Amino acid sequence: MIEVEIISGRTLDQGATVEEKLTDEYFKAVNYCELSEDDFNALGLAEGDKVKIKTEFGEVVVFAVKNKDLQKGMAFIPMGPYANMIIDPSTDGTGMPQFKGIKGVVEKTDEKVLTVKELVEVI
Amino acid sequence: MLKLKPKIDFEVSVEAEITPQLATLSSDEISNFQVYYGKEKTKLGDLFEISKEGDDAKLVLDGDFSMVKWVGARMDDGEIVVKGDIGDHLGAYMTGGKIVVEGNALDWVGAEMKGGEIVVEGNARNYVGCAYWGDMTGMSGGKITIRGNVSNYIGEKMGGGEIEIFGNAGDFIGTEMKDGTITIHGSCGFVGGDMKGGVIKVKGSFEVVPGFKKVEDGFEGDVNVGGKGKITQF
Amino acid sequence: MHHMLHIKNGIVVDPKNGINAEKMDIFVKEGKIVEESEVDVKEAKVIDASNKLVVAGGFDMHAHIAGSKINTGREMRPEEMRTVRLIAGKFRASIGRVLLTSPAIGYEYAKMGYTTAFEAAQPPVGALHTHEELDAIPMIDKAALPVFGNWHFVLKYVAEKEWEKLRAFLAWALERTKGFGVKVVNPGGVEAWMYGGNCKSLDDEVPGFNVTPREIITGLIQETENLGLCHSVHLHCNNLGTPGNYQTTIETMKLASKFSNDKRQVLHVTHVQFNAYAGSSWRDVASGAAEIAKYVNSVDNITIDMGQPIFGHATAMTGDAPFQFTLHKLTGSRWSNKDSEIEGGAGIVPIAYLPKNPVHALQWAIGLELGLLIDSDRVVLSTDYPNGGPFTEYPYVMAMLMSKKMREKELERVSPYVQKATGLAAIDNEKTLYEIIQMTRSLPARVMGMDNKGHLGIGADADIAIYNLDPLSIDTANDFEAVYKAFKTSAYTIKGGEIIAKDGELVKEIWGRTFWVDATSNASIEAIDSDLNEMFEKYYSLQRQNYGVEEAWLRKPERLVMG
Amino acid sequence: MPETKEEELTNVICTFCGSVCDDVLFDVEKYKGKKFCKLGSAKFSKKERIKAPMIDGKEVSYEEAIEKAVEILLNAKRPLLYGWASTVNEAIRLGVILTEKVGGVYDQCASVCHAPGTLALIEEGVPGGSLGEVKNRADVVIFWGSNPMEAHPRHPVRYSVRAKGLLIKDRKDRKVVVVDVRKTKSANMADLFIQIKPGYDYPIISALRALVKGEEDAVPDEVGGVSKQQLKELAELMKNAKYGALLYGLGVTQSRGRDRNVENAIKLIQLLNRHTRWIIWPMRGHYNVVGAGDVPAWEVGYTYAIDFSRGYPRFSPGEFAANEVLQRGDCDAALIIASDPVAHFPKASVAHLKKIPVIQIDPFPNMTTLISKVVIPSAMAGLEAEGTAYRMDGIPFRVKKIIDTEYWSDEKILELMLEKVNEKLGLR
Repeated sequence: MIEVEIISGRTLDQGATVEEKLTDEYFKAVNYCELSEDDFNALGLAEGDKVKIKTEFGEVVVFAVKNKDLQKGMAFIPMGPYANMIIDPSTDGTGMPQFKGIKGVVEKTDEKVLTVKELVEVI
Repeated sequence: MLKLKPKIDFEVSVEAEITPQLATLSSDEISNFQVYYGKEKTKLGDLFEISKEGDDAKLVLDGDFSMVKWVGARMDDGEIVVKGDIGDHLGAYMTGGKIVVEGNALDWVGAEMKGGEIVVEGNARNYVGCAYWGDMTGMSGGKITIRGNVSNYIGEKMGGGEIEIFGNAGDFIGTEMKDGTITIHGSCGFVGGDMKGGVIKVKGSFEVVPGFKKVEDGFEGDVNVGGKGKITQF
Repeated sequence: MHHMLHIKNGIVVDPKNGINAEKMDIFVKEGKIVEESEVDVKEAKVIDASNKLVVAGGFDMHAHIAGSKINTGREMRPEEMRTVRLIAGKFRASIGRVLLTSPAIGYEYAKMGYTTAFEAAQPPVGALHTHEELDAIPMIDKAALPVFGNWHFVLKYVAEKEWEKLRAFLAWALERTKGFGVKVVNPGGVEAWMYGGNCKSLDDEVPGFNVTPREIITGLIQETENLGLCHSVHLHCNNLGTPGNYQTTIETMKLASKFSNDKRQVLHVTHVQFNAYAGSSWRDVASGAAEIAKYVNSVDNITIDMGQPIFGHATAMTGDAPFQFTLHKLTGSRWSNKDSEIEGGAGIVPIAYLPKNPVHALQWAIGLELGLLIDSDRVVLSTDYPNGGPFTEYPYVMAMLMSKKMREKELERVSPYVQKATGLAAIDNEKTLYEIIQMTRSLPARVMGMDNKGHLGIGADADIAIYNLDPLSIDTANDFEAVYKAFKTSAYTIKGGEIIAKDGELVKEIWGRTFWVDATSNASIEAIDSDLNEMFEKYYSLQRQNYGVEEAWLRKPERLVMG
Repeated sequence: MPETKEEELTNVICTFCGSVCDDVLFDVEKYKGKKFCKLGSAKFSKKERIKAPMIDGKEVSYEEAIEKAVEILLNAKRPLLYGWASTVNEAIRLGVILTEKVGGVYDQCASVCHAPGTLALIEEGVPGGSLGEVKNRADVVIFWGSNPMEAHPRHPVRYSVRAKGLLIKDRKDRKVVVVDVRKTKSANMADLFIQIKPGYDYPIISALRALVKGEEDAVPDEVGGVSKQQLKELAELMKNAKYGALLYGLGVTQSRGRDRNVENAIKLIQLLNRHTRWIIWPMRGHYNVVGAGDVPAWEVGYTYAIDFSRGYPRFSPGEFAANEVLQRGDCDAALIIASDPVAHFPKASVAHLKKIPVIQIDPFPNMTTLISKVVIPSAMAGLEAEGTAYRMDGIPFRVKKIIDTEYWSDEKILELMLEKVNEKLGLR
């Protein structure tokens, strides 16, 4: 288990599938978490492995992806329903939840990555 | 003394601009006092059980008032005691009198207040003693005490008066503050950005933003606005 | 539904037709003023106007009522929007202190007896936005003046002395923006602002173009006249808001001396108050109004409007971007700026005019001096809304111009600096009701070249205001409070023959027309076709084919073809 | 099959992101776009649609669905009408009036994107410029917390990085800086990348202000993971620009500091204008999110988080923004149009949305469809419906209708809803 700071955000693939959310393409575009090479290796992950990310606000299981450009301690999840399971919903009176910069932990898991439909059901 | 108790669990928020002065009215007037339940214009008596003892200017709110907004706004005298939680805008614009909340408060406690006193035994959230959007000056007199924690934006654009937080606070404490005092017994985040004047005292840890110069007993700034505000640790 | 009206026994003041407080009946049919014989008197709805003033609907020829400037103003000033004027019901919710929402703008004009208002500065590339907002204003007729004085096409054609091309460009741009006339704001100065500068004198060179404000203004007057537009060049002068600028203003006015037009002025200089300062700094600033008045009265080809400040809140918003930055530095207030493609720019800064502030009091006095010292067929009443303050206080300005007594009373509460730096206290002139109606109706209609507006003659649009004021008995010099009150809310406002407001209450929501000027048959657009393609390709961030506004997109457009 | 010649294709205006590219082409026969980026291509391609109006999953007519929707809105004590950023102004205007009539709350997608910039605008104004001016004049462009390579793929080419114009004749004439918490795809195209610690935008900007002002003493040796030396170099670069543009993104508005980060950046730009010319502008996301704020501003005075429960508009983001309304459980019905809050709101907000009757209007099925009681499919603006949209810099475009469809436009749907509401309320 490692500690990370989580950032969610737009990716090209997420944007290109955002109008077809119930497709496999969208599922693939948003169901992963990028980790730095160091963290990826430290967790003993291999391509296709899954991780569970936990924050004060929730937890979610996603696929792990190695990103050489990412610095250690940072986790990036495409904006969307998976990221939204764990980001800080509080708006601090601004109306804007905190989608970026949330502290959490990541661990390797064998649990299933829920489909988009299953996610809606568990909320 | 006038006691109000919610008749139902509110589905959506209620806006009730009630002040202690209400307690001095007749039972009929009190019952017919106009409040809003969502978009429905309704009467105080339809939403709350009302019991009145004597004519002194005191309100006791008994129960969960966390969905009830604007209590004590613009009050100038008298007393309000909230036995449970309270909603937004508690004591906004108030000029006198006293409010005690035994539970928690939400946002905008004492916004733009000019006088009087507010005590919250539990936590409050954001914008304690702040200025409303587009206005130049936040709280300018009186005292706000929060025994628990608060969130962001505390005493922004404050022009006078006193805020005392016994717990922790979030970010943006005393931003653009002009005068007055903010005391935080716990820790907080960013403090004092664009501060022109006034004093911020923090007991725990805090983050001074660039723009402050170290002086003997703390920090002075914000130089970005030619400010002479003081931040000290106690 | 009454298509016919019989306004009975009113006391009519109609300067265009030389009628001064005569008791007469007015007949309305299908939105026009008609002869009695045209109306079936039995069918017509009768309005008893006994002892009431009957005039044409007010015509605000210079206000900022639509488009990205006022809207950004609203967005940056939520504190302006907390004044509730009307709760939603039969009519829309209406809110705003000085900055009003679009419904509120229409409603407030209507309640005051105004039936036409023109947006005085439309950023050309934002024309569609301006028209959407005009379309959201109920009750009144409207139009918008696109801004030309820093547009690269204009700078280029003036520099190259390509007059035919300039003429074609004006016609093309008016058609594309569905605009009404040629507005010019700080010519050259806004382009200089893109480099951090300004053009403060008529001979400052515009960076990147071998051209000066003097040449831009002269060229634009020349081609506006050659194009035969119904409105003249409408100019916000260089050097606005600077002590000593009255000289720039007079010098600018002189540029019009070689032009003339039988029907109207050849140059309208707007919100002159902001350009009428003597002195050399804010310490010794004084009024230059008397000198300007002297010049304007001495020629017959120039008109102006006042730009009267009203004490209280206002929001400065102009296409004069460098001036707005100066104002931001002066006041330390919020500042919005918008550099706009190759067309110019704009800025917005909140302000408040305080009676005890020497400069603000001076500005207030200068506005009044201009109104009092200039002949009533040369000066239009305006606040340059919302720059000088709310248009809803026009009645205050009207009453002030008519009453020395009221002015004396007001002078007591303003900074004594006014006594020293202006001639206001010594002005004895009191405008007559006839002159005030001229300044708010017939003159603005003439300035804009709108033959059917601003009067009550046969064939005119049936835009009529009836006020609880008897011209035959009112003493406007002494009863200023009654005058103010009467003009604040009309007894009746009639727009296109329909009663839209009565005794300060709205009666019916209607949608007025948006006028635009088509002069394309007076110029050869082909002459600039390849230039347009080239400039769009190189310097715009949008395609030429997607530039502009089609008539079909507007709610109620009315094309005025320039013959 | 040979490529169709460009001149035989139809010019369309892209209705995906805030760049609103107006030079793109569409082949009606092949149903295929040309010159689009990946995002626009996807939007202008054939994909699954909501087939028909539905109530509780059962297909109904448009009229029946609208009737039901109106009933839900009128019966609610406090309906939330949310979305709007991906439809045209004409529809938004009707939506604002509808919200006013039903005494609801109007909120739009900016409240989870760039609304903090709106709050900053209230505090300080916004010294800005159009994208054409960036293209023509900007010799320094800073992308701060924005990632155009993924969010606005053609922005760099059309407007900001490689765009040529009046004073910028070559990519070398322009210095491009990226400031971000991670090395994004956009960082790779920059001349300078400055990596900052998450949540430290605000103090970094304060430091830059102090440095530009010449108050070096008030800046510590390191701020938010950036050395004082590097900050000094950035401050100098900014001061020495002829015309600079700071284009900020959600990295600034969605992280710690939110609106205060933007406000501080605006103060920096104000200060820089005392030395040279600078503008600041948000990299707005949806193609008409600007309209979703501008239209209500002229109709009712505010851009988002607007409550009409008292018959007149009030603004309070901490109370009336959709996420606050939902997390407080302070609405008992919702109309969602041109947006997908179930996918894009935090779990805590979605939980309340699941408890109340939801009406959805959208061309495409999405996660909100899954929880909606009434679903009303609509035509896609820019392809099947026309209307006005504002590019991220506020420049208006009339997006086009080039394909006929059986689907009703958002405008038509809302027009009928408003008519029904007026009828039921006894207005006209």
